[in-house]
Amino acid sequence: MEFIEYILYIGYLLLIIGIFGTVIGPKVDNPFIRMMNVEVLTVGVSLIFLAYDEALALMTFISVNAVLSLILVRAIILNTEYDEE
Amino acid sequence: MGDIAILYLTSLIISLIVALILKLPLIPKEKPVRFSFQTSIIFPTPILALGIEAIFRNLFGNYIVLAVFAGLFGALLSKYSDKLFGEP
Amino acid sequence: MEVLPLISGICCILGGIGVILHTNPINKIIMFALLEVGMIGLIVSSYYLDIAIISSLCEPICTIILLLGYLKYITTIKKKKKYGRDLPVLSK
Amino acid sequence: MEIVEIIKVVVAGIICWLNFVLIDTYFGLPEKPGVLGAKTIGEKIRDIGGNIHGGYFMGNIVCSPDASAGTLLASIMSYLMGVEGGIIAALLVWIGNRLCADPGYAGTIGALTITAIIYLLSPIIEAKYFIAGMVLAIFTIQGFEHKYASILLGKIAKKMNRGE
Amino acid sequence: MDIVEIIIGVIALLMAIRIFLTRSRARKLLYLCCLSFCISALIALYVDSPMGGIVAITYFVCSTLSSNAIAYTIEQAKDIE
Repeated sequence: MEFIEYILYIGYLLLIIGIFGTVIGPKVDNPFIRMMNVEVLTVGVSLIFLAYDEALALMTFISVNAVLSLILVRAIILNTEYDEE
Repeated sequence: MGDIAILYLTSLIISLIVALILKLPLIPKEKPVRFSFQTSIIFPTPILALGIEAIFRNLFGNYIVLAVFAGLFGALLSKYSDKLFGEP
Repeated sequence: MEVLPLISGICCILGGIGVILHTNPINKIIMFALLEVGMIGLIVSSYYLDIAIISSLCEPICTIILLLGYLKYITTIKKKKKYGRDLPVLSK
Repeated sequence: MEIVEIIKVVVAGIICWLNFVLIDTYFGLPEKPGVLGAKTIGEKIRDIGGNIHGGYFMGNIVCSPDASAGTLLASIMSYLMGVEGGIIAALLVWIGNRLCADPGYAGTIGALTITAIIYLLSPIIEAKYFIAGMVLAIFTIQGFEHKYASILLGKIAKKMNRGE
Repeated sequence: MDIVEIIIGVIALLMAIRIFLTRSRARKLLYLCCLSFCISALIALYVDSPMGGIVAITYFVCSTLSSNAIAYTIEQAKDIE
């Protein structure tokens, strides 16, 4: 097996695991656990970017990913506080 | 070989002189020395000056002016490290 | 094949399965750190060194955001239960 | 031919183990938990039947780069660049120590001593074997068996007057 | 393949399996620290250039910072529950 195909297959495997885990994973009705399962998908997508030699897209995607998790966590906490009333 | 040793000695002596001018203490005042956060002349200042000089020499080349600046930066970093990394 | 891509691939697959199967959020975050270890190893093994530095600088930021969010979330859940218990006392 | 290399790795591992355990114990890691996370790991080690001072030692290694990290990084840089790499590693380990709220005496002194040892022993044992030796040394403390390792570290700490 | 890389690789493989199987939260951090040592050594042996040393140092310091935050949160979450 070539080295590029090795990275590409690992990326596809992580995508499949992440999709099934996000939809029908264990205890997925808690929104915090469901948000944390999405993080597997981002690693799979960045490995596929790596296999196709998209260096600039990979760097931008990793940097934006930290900001994206901040917005999602803030949204979950606000949603929980609005459910009180 | 002797040329490189002169560069390291220059940065070491310059850093000690600048640290004396900035009034750093000789050893930390608090009594168990191994738990105190206060910087002094003996502990971090020579190591910082030698490390910055090693980075400069590998990046730019053998110049005597860079050794002087390495000593200056080492003493300044040792003096203001509390403001840079935060008080514990 | 060299040693570094082999170890990194095994870390990626084990971390990906572990994030899904564990249910405690702190266990999930430890497994997420294992997943990031595999990703950095695969990036280094194809000689993109600058992206490896950016990636290893962004990893603790993402972890700290998730941990602070978990603490805030669990505090909100506890406060809501206490408020629900106090409500009949107020109505009386 | 491979027997000679394995013997070199084991000898380098023993040198690295003595270096970082003695320096870390002298600068007071088993005495008290430096940050809040080290206290949790120490109490967990005590709950499974180990010694609490050895548990504080393990927790302080996890929570901030101490002499163990200094030994590994200085041997890496001195394998790549020579003697100057050890000094650069000492500078960067000091910055990492201050980011983790630690005074930073143990890390820099450990890095400088292992650089001197590698320079003195370089005709016999090359710097490449010290990297594998350091990984082997950290495996016997953090990865193999936590209970007996913490009891051994507690005895060393008691003999050197640090803790109890 | 070199004998040095094989020794480090075997230790890293053992640690990755023991992280997956251990149930305690605090003991997973100790194994994660040992795995971080192994990966940092493998990076420096694979790249063989001064830039590889800088990558290894940056990765190790940031990994330590991350595990420090996790251990702090375990203590805080124990108080709240």
